[in-house]
Amino acid sequence: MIFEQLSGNLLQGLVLGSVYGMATMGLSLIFGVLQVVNVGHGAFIMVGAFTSLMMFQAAGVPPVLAIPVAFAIGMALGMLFYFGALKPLVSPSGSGIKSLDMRAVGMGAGILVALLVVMRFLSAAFKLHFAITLFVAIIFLYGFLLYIYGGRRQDKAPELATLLVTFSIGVILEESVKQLFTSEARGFNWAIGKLDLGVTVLPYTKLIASFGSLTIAVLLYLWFRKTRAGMAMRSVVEDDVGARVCGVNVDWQYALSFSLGIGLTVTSGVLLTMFIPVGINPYMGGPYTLKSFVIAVLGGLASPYGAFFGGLVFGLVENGSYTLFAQFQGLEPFAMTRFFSFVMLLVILLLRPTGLLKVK
Amino acid sequence: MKKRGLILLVVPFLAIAFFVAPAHAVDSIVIGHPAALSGSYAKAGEQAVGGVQAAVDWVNSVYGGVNVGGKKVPLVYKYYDCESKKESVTSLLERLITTDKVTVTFAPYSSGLTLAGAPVAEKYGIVYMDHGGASDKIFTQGFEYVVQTIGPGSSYHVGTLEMVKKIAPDVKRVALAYEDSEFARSVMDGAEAKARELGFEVVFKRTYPMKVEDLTPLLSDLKASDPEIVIGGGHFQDGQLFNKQMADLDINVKLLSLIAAATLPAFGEALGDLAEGVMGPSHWEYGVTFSEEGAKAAGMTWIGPSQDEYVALFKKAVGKDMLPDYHAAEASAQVLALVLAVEKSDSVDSDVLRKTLGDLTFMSFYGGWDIDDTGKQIGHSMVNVQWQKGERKIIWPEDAQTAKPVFPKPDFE
Amino acid sequence: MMRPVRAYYPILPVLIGYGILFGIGQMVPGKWQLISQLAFFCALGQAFNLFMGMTGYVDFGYVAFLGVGTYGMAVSIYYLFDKGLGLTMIVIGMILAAVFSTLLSLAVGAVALRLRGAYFAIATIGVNEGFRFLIEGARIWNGSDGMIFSRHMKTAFGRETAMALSMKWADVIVFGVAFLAAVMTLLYMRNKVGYALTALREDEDAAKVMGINVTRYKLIAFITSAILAGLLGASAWALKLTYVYPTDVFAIHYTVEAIIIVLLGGAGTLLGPIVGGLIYGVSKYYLAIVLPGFQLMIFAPIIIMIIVLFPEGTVGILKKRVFGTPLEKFII
Amino acid sequence: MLKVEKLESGYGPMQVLWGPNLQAEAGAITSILGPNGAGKSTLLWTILGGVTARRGKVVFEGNDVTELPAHRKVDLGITLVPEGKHLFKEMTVYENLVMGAYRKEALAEKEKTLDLIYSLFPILAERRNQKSGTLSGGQQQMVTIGRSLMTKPKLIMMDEPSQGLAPKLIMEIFETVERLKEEVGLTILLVEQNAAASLDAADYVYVMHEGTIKAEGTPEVIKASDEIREAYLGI
Amino acid sequence: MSLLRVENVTKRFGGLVAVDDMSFEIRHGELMAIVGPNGAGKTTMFNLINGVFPADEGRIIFEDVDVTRYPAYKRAHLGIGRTFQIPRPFASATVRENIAIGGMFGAAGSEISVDRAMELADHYIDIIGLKEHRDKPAGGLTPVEKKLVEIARALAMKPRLLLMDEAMAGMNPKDIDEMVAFIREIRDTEGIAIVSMVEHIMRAVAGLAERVIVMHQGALLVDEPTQEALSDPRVIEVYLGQPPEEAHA
Repeated sequence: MIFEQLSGNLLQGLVLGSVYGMATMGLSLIFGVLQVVNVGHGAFIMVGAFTSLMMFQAAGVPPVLAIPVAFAIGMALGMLFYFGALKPLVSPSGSGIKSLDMRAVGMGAGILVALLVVMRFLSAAFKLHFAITLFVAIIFLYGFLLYIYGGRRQDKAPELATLLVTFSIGVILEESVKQLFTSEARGFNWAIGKLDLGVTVLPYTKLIASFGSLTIAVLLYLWFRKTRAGMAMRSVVEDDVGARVCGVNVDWQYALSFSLGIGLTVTSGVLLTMFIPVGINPYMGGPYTLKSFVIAVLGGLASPYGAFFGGLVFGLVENGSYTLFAQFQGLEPFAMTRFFSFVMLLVILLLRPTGLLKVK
Repeated sequence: MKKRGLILLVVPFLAIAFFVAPAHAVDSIVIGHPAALSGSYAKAGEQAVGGVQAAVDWVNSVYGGVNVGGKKVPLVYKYYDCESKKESVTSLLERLITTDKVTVTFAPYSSGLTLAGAPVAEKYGIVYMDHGGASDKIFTQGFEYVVQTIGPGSSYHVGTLEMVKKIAPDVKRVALAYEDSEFARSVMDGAEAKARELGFEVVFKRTYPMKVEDLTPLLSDLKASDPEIVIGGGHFQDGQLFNKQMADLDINVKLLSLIAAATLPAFGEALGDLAEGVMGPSHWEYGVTFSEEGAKAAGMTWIGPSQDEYVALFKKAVGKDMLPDYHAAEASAQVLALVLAVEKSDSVDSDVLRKTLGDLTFMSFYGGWDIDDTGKQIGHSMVNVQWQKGERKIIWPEDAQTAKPVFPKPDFE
Repeated sequence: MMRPVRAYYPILPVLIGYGILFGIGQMVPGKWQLISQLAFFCALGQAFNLFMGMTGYVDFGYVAFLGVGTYGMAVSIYYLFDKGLGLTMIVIGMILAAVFSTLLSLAVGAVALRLRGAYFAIATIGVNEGFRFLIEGARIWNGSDGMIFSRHMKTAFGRETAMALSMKWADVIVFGVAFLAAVMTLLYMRNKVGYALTALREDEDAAKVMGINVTRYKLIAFITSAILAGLLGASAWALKLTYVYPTDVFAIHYTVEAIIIVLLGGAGTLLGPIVGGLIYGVSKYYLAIVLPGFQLMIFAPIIIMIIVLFPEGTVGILKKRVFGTPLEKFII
Repeated sequence: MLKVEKLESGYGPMQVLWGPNLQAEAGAITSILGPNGAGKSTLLWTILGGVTARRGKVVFEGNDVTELPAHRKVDLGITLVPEGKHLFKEMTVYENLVMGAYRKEALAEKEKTLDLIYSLFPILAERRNQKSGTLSGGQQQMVTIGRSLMTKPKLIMMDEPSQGLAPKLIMEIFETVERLKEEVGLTILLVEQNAAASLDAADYVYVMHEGTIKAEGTPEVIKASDEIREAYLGI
Repeated sequence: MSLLRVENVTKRFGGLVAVDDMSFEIRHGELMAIVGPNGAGKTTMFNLINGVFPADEGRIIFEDVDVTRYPAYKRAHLGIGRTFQIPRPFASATVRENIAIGGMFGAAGSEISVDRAMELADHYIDIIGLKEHRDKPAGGLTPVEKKLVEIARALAMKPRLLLMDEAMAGMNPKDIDEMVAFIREIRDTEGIAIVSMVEHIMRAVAGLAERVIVMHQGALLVDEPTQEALSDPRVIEVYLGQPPEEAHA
């Protein structure tokens, strides 16, 4: 009985784990190349889920076909945020940024205060438009300042800054999607049958999601191993000085790997909707961010394939440990599986910070 | 140097000018609301703000204002966004009370945020109306100004179990699977007590964490316990997940009832056929047949728009094609309660208002409204809705029925 | 050990800053809650800065210390309210908060302080989330049901006192914690601890070779910072709001707020968290009022702008400006 | 072939190069000598474009290429054998070499260049499928040189190729450098601290110190000048 | 009695033997050089002596205390000081603070107050002649100035043994001569043993050291007084990078 449940859970865990693994590959790729932990990771998954949802609802496009669209959206978002926010912090080349003088600071602060004072007396109806205008104005102001001051700093990317910038990017995405689609939890129903295995039941959509994840992981692996572009990115990860003398445009590789990472993450959002096509809302990403951190560490923070493997392990452990904890009275097994996975994270960070795969 | 000195002089003045806001007109009744428009409770917060606005519009344009002190004064609605954060609730609430001089305050969504604001309201002795904090414990804390419109959590699944008892007395095996949150837990405790009282056998009782992404392990466990009816849920997102994954795992039961999620329009939209036969307890539902005639027959005061008028008002208020759900209806009913209380007592004094609210009973499109001594809502009964052919039908209580319950629910195909 | 008084001049602007804040809160009617919220942000920044700013380690799970501190006070009131202890209970609560946060920081320190950079940040997130799920999963202290103890406080102290405790004295304690945090920061800066932390922030290996027991000094800063956070949780959250839910107190966005505050003001400076806390608190408050529902959308790009264009923070820039002027010795 | 005019550059607030002038003639070995910290590596990186020039000019084959980024310089046929190897340690020897042929023109001649490299360093052919991180120091240096050759450069700059190698290997490296000049016809700009060996191999020598050129001349001239040897070379 | 005794110390990194069964002694107040080509294991040997990482095998005894398992900071308290090849001052701290940190936490650290350490720092700033840079952040100094700050910082620790990692690298011969004189002076005034590590600069070794240890591929090749060591054919082979027959010729 317990054995049956355990094997059913493990099987489900394996299938889910492959999707989790895929969802973490982008995070690992970005960390591997830029040494940036993308705290806004979950928001990009959310964007993917919305892409899938919108395409299904608007045109009845099955999620499988939404994958290339999501990937393209992800790449575009990646480029946008890389050049808009991250490049000044992580770009390996160039000399220092001029620091802004106090007049500019004063002027900026003055404009903002003036805007706030004006807005205080605005009626509610204008607030939406005003907020959007203000948002756009800030973006433009920012772009303008970035253009003037060239934005490159001397010190190496401080974690603090990159953590906060990626977090803010996540917030921008969440809030924009909220304004566009409200915070309603949505979903769609794409049913194409199920596979009954006795110990558990697996809908074909889940199997496709899992298979899709595996395919993308394999494709990424091949891309890294066999193509010129993939080799270039690997070379940057391994040694950017070496890559530079080979004629690789390292700056561009940074941009490319960030947007590829985001592309993969957004794509994984589509795969997740194949697995779970419901509960899609602007704030759905948070838990995935945390999970992805654990998974990425399991696989070695900087390794995309490690991440895939980590996803499988995570799926197995999380689902498997449920059955274990369910044997104890007075515990809430589900919460305990979460506790357990974070304990696992700490243990791995302590004993094997390079991940489970890598042999010392 | 001189210029800098000047700035140093001017800045504090500006700051003070900014802090001390202009006084507001006294001849209106102002509702202050630190709403949760972003953050974790943004969805419910958006509904609530729309609901209050809709009711305020109705009062001002249809009802003609609030009759107090011999003249009709308009209702004014002031809301800020607390971002679902507790510190913001206190500071914004105080601002509403002191700077904006509101007549009455509304609590933000969720029991936690409601609790966060309660001490401030108590300190200023202003009525604090709770439309989104369902915890029974709020009303055991000795707050004097907190008044609840939403029904207490422990009553959510009571009607569901009573229904099963009545229409299928031989069904015994109940599984409880709720979200691990304070609200869902109070529902679960109430349901468990009621189930035991009615002689059900509780074969499964588990919770799952908030913001869960995958319920498979729990549901496999649930499946193994072979229940006949499953009740549970917690929020909007996990409810959809619950239903979807039950279908994925082919867990077919005679009844599935989910709190919060199943009663919302988005539930059916998201799940399509899979929602067929799924039930949920609700405070209010589009389709509930509360009417002015019914109220008169029951000998109760009636106020407010009819249901259809209300839906139109709501859509106008939010400016989107969005249907109101019970979060909105609760907030609206609260406005109506306020209007009646002000008119009845002919006063805007907080203590008088609070006392009048305590004595008030009325009916609106939302249903009955009555509170006990502690401020807890006791006059409102839940309805049970069921998804039937893509529509939400009210199936229980019998006198509110818009359709007969489908029992047992059809299997997932 | 003590240095000449002149070395402690920078506490004056801090004192003045908090004094003005406190004064406005007392004098302008109806602003006390805002002021106490600002004080909370300043204190949060000060406490966070004490570790992060001085060592360069980013503790992303910092909010866990506020969380256990909140539980410290909550446990004291919830379980002791009928023992007739009176206000001693608050003292016990504060002590429990300090003890809980010390214990947690020792545990985290033992595990995570060996890690650096992103690994440290992720490990601390893990501690925060893990702790929350442990409380929920093992049903510790009522699990997810949380503890609501407004009634307990009224029973123990009487209605008036209970009210004054949560609506006034809790905030006064927050001010106290904020000031204490500033004093600790300056004390550390002016004594060996500060030099050791500077050294290890700049180059941990070189610091070891200089004879600095880096683990010890990291732990000192970490524990101090954690205790301050615990006290802050006990006062600003438990005593003031009279309830605690695990999801509420282990919410990671408070860590993000702390980071924003410190960065706005300038990491590693004494005055920075106050300036950052004020800027953050005031702009957040007014954005919530003028643009309810949109403030995060407006705020997020501003944050990015500030981080990219002003990495040193307000006080960092100010420090450069006053270098060589008489103001120099007041501002660090 | 390469002309550097009054080049200035540095890192952040620190200026390292203070306007050195130098020339590298086609098909010759030009050697830059000088103590550690003289700015030799910075000079090479500024020529390649990895460090931005602040003032001055880099002229390659008659074109001003000062502003071009590193990857564009590699396209033009300038490459660098960096100090400290900077191999892709997790990749095999073969993959490392192929990485060198990253630019399209180089890729077309991949096989030919590989043959050349394997004939220069037969051991690399044997170890082609071994991860480069597991090679010995000397073999790693061979891979580094090979990798740079794979870019099909016209000008190859070598930063301390003999650093940390056993004497026998140092000799081998210098032999290879001379073969590259004679058999492949490459222009070589060599930075070395091993003054003796470097003087033997070079056609023309610059002595660099504190970011400027202090002396120049044929190896014979430099060797003959006790003053230069005493003051800058320590031999 | 010797100040420091290294007994059969071995250190491996993965498969690579970085230091292979080294044994030698350092006497009180002597000037010694460890010489060898890059990769010979000199830096590893330094790291083993001052405890950046522990030895795999063997013992290290400092003034009769077995410090083999001591962490770096404890060895510093006992009196082992150290400078790095590429200077590593604490960039954001001022020159004065940098040097004071050495005093505060070094051998006499427990008895020295912050103010005393500052005075000590002023003393050493005078010695290295960087008075005009006293209150500047050390990150903005030139490499040579950084090196001096680092030496002063190490001296402020009041060590009995000072390990100098390539103190003369990157200097021109004139500077080298000055540095050599400076080091000798320090030895005399402070009465400490100084071990310097040298890779290339022959004149420095000849002028500075009284005794030379030559390392080759992790192992001890020669341990002799300077003049003998410099004319030893084995040394000429590995160190001068020339085969013995040419050197003899």
